[in-house]
Amino acid sequence: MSEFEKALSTVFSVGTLQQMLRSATPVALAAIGGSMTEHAGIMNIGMDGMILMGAFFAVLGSFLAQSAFAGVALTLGVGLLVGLFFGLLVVRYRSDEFIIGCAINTFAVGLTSYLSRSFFGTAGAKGNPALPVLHLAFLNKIPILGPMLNDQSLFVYLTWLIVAVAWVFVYKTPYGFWLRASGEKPDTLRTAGISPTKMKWIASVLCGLLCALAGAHLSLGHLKGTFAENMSNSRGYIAFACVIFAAANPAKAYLAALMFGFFEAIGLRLQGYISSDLTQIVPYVITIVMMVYVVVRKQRQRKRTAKLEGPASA
Amino acid sequence: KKTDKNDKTDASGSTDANAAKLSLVVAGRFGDRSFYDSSKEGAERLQKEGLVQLSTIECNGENFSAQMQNAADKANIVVCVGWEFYDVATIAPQYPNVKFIWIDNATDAPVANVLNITYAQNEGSYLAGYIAAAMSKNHVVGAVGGEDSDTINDFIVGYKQGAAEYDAKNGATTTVLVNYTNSYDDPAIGKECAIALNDKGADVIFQIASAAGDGVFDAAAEKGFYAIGVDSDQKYINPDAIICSMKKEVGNSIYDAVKEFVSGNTSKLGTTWQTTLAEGYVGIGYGEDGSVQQIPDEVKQAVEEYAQKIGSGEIKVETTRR
Amino acid sequence: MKEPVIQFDHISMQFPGVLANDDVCLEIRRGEVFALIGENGAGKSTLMNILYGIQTPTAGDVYIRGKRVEDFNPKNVIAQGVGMVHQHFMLVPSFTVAQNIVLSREPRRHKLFFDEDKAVAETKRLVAEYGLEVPADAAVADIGVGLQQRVEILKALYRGADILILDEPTAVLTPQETDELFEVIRRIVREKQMTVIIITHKLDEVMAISDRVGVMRKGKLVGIHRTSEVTEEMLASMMVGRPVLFEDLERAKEGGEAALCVEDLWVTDHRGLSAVKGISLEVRSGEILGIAAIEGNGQSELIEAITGMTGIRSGKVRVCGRDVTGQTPGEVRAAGLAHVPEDRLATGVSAGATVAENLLVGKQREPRFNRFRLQQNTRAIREYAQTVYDQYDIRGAGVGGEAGDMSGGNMQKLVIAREFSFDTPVLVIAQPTRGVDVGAIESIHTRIMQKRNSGAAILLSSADLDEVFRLSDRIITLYEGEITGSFAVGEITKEEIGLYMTGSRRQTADGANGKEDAS
Amino acid sequence: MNWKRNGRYLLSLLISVLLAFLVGALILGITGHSPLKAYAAMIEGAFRNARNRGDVLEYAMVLALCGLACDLGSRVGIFNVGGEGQLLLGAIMSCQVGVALQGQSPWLVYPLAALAAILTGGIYALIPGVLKVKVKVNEVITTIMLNTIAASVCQYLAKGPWKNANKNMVAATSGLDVRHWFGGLIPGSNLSTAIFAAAIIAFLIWYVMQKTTTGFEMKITGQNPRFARFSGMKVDRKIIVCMTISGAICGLVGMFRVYGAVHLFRAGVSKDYYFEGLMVAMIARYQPLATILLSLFFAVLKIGAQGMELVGVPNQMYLIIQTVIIFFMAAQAGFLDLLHARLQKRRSRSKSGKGAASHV
Ligand SMILES: Nc1ncnc2c1ncn2[C@@H]1O[C@H](COP(=O)(O)OP(=O)(O)OP(=O)(O)O)[C@@H](O)[C@H]1O
Ligand SMILES: Nc1ncnc2c1ncn2[C@@H]1O[C@H](COP(=O)(O)OP(=O)(O)OP(=O)(O)O)[C@@H](O)[C@H]1O
Ligand SMILES: [Mg+2]
Ligand SMILES: [Mg+2]
Repeated sequence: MSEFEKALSTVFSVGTLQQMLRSATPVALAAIGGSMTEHAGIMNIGMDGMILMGAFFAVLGSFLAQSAFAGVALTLGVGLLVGLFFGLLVVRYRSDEFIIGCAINTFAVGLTSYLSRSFFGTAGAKGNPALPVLHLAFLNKIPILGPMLNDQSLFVYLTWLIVAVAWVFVYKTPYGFWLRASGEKPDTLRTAGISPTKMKWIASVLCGLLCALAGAHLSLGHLKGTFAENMSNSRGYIAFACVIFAAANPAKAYLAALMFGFFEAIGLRLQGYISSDLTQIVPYVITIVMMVYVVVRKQRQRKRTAKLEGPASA
Repeated sequence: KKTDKNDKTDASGSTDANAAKLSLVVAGRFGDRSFYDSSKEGAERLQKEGLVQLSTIECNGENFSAQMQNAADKANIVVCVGWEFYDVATIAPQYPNVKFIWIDNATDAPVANVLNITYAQNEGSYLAGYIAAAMSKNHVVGAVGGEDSDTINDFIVGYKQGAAEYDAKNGATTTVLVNYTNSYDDPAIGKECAIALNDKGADVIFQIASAAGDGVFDAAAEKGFYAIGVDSDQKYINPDAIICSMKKEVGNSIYDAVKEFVSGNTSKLGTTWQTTLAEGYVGIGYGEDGSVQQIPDEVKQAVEEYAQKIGSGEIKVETTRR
Repeated sequence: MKEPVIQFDHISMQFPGVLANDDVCLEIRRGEVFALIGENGAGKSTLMNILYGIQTPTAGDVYIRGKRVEDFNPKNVIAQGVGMVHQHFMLVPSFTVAQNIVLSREPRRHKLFFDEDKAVAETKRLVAEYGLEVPADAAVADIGVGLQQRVEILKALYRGADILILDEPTAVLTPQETDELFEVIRRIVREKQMTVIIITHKLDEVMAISDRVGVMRKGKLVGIHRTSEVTEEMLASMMVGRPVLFEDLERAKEGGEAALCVEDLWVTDHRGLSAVKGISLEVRSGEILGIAAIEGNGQSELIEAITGMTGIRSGKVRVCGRDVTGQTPGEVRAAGLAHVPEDRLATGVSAGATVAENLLVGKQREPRFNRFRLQQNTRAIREYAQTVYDQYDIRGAGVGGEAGDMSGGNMQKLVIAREFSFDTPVLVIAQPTRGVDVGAIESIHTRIMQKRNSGAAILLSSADLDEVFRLSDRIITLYEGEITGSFAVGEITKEEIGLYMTGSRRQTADGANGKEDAS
Repeated sequence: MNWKRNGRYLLSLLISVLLAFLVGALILGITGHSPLKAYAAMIEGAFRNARNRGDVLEYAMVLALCGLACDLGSRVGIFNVGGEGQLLLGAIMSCQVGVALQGQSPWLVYPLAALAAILTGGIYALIPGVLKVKVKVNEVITTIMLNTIAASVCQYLAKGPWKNANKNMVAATSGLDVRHWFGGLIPGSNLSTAIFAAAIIAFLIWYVMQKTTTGFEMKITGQNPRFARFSGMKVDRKIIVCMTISGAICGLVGMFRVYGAVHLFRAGVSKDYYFEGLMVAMIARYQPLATILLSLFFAVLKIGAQGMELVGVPNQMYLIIQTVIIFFMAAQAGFLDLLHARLQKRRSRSKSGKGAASHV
């Protein structure tokens, strides 16, 4: 095997795909939450902070009650509060959502480090009860796909469910119609007797909950009850990019998250060949390139339509 | 306490044991369960024994000089932990009554009231590399570094050399793989790095990535490979997966150095104290007594021998530093 | 006399600083068509919004079929059979027609899921029942305003309304469409015993459709009359509080040479479809060329392309002999063109800036408003703004107030004041009096005519056919981006021109009139 | 009218600050610190000696310039979230110029270094600017991504090709010639003569934004770009130019940090300082003067927080207090409006309610 082939085979392996799934999960969960707020007409830049808080309170709950599910319950409770808080400021008091988002990000860093010192004595925690990993023996019989899907944390599978539910919710239930209407044309909803504000509140809360889940996945699902300061590591921003990229479609947002996970995995595996500082930027560069591509493609389509029915053919 | 003030202004600089104020300034923040936490542990031991009054400052990656000076304004002994405190060379002379200890690095020229303490992490990592190679069934071992920098690579060159030594002695060929997390905060990415190495066959992985390294242990437990801890003896975190730790006894060295100061012996000031394997500030830790041991005794014995050879200068371990 | 279905009992509505409804008492009877008229801001929409539960009155009560409305909330009111078609359509553009119609009362499958098929079926049933043809599957964004209005009406009917409020429904319709709408209204009143309240600014429509008419002025209901007992003139003076005389505008000399030329212009809309298909026209100085077209037939794109606001696919635009094809609005303006845009809030003003700043824009680089060609001369600016403000009789919080706080009519005056103050040889004016009351219309019309008489070439587009007829020297009709007819005023009647606007008739290339379109 | 609005703004700012400190005290109390002692330490930490005061000024300078750079963008309607990356790149490039010109006259080095900082910062801002204007890609996302990219590239350079030859410097570039350091104004503090340059820049920005015709056009552009284009302004160009200048200023901040305080490039040259400046700008509602004044306030908080550390309060307290102030500030406008509307409604209802009742 030549050096190049070797590189190729390590870069594109089942492990790459597995990591893609794992890394995509927290991003995807947050991105689905972000899709909700996006549909409700709220630009939510504060997901990173929400994830961080989610990760912290999950570990705290797990630590205090010595049960991972208690951790998830606590973090969902806090996620609810964070969502309500976000809603209070953005929906009720009509504050600039960008300011609030930025402030939530900073606030989360401050709060989680401060509290973790108070509760754990130091800035982190680890080895608390974590969520189980699912092993399904029969899956491994399927080549590539089997091992890729097997042995993942519970949340990886839960995310599929959430993606499906979110997609159905947004596009196939009346509530999804109301949600989208509340962002696109709130007055329409109001005159139909449904409060768009309420839909925005719901979106905020859903986003809070899903970001909390994303955090819980990081700390209790992916890791074994570990919290470290700043551990969200900009995943919220990536999630935000996924939302925009996917035009807030939960299914597409999941695909975008998968793409991010894929490039992160590739970056890691390329480290032997390229400086790690440079491989690290791969997902970010790709995100920009893809966003430009999406817009340019739309414009090109437009031009093509125009050409089709140009002066000559008219 | 009035006496404090008097003592501080006392030009003779004689230190009243009860009044010595120690300020520990770290470049990052506590909670890494290795480097910084180890330093804190040493300082706290001093406080517990009544030798000093301790205050701590976390710089969180910024304002190193200012924080160093803030500490020096109020303390008699300032311990700076991290390479970022290179300004100690210019700041220390402005505080002639304060004793500085710079951990993990050394000023280019001696400064009268600065004690530099450096650690032969490459030597300890050599032993870790030997153990890793010995314990690997696949003959592939890995290291997960926090970033691609001199400090981290100093561990890695030693680690590689140790593995090579095992090969030479036992006629094996061990591959050493390295991944960098590029974040000391993100255990999730640490875990991914370890899994990526494990996918390539590495079944013993050395973590050198602070809090991000926690993820390596998680991966080891989950995927069933061995991990080697760093800085402090980390075995307690997961005795089944962590077979040993490359100890860098920052805490102990701080404890010993300050204790000397407090007892009036300031002879080390103005020098660089290169702690070595021989002195025991660097070495391999196998966990507390009675914890599960995976490493066979003959390997441990070989490690002991290599430690002596390194100590005696018979084996020279490569370094990326000085 | 039939029993009242709706009673307003001493309704007052206080907005911050505005008393929008002032002690209004009114009864609407079952099966009647009631017209509500009044100047802009008289409080008509507010009164209807209260009835519809969008706003809670600060005083007074509303009774629907004798039952007092306890909680002002559209949901309650809808449940009692009230439907409303709003002045600004309440449709979600990205949803389909069917989805819009069933919004808030979606047919469901398994109680949880939206039943698309049933929504379409329901739509088709309504279409069949009321004869209001709409494409159930089309996205609302892709259909014209006329259709959108039908969707609005169907939406109200779907919710089971038998009291229908129509807020200025005809503002965007052609005469033919208006007739069709009125036909539908008459039929539902006759056959379904429905009650209709219609708000309009067009007095001839009041006469045509209503049984009774109420006139509002400054929040007060100043009169209720049987339509058969009043005339248009009486209503107009009741509305304004003084007699309104639309005198014939004075028209000076004939037009001069062509100042604005458009040759074979093609323009693409945001979806990539052709909105303007090979239009050529000429406007001579001292002449007003009116565009008569139903909204969405390319007149907006035509004007935007001429003024540089959107790109041009092919063709040529010349202003005062200078080729400005594809140039920026700034360059087009420099060639000698000023532009009153159709959407004043989106394009015509900066709502956050002061009135003075809004009046200044476009002249800010003139030496008289700058010190050392750098710093703004605030005093000169204020003095200038005050002069224009007074000259155009703009009313509001003064030149220091924010433009966004102004009333619609005054905002329009501000835009006109600024654009007219450039004294350019070419003027492009779109919707000069949309949402402006009778008094202000008069003064705006006079100013436009003055411009014409002083030699400006004016291209005028308006949804209000009366306005086009009143001001223009020549009229062209647009249908689906093409010119279907070109007439001198007086050559054609309003009724006839509707046929050209709907494409059912078009002129042949050489300008011969009246041929039925064969294709 | 302006006075009334400013007065209301100041009042609400004051209330927000007080409430935030109250919340901070609450958290401190709950976690077992004495709030009084902590706040006293904060004040002391900011003002104890000349060095602390100097650091306050230096940090205020950084915040103010970053905030003003943000103001500049938002004035024309583009939101520069990428200042951090522009700052880092400006810092490393200007540093590298200094390193390359070791031994040369400062009068050669300063202009060239400034040029390098301005160019890199500017060009790095130009990318999202052009993408926004020409391709219509949301600048918030691109700039956030570009921040991460810049930080990684700088790390790569500082550890790799441009690494300091001194082994003690793990992730830092070579240091500047001492002759090229900006003159320190207070021994031991970060304050340097850069503050004079910063003052001039700040004045210029304020002057251009508030007083000139260009500033007026910027304002109109930001408020309603369609209207600005409609009335003949070159909107796209203005947005790109302002974004580029905004980036150039961030680049200069990087240079000031390197030449004034750190004297080489390493990650600590900035630690999300731009984001703090951005938040200051937001609280100041993008008004230049308010941005400058608030920068001073937040600098006091931040440097003071270092003092709190000395009495055992983790300096994360600073982040908490800072963001709580922001929450209160952002919410108060909506809160007061809501309150106002409710009060007015109640008043007029009770007033006219009697009339209606008597009728029935
Ligand atoms: N939500 C609101 N807040 C404050 N003032 C309002 C509000 N809605 C309406 N107004 C004011 O109340 C008055 C009545 O407005 P309304 O919309 O009822 O007028 P209208 O008769 O429907 O006018 P038009 O013919 O322009 O539709 C106006 O002065 C308007 O500015
Ligand atoms: N949403 C609002 N909030 C507060 N005040 C408003 C609001 N809308 C309108 N106003 C105020 O109400 C007054 C009347 O507004 P409106 O647009 O209804 O005027 P109008 O009577 O229609 O005038 P015109 O005939 O000139 O269009 C204006 O002075 C405006 O400042
Ligand atoms: Mg009006
Ligand atoms: Mg109205």
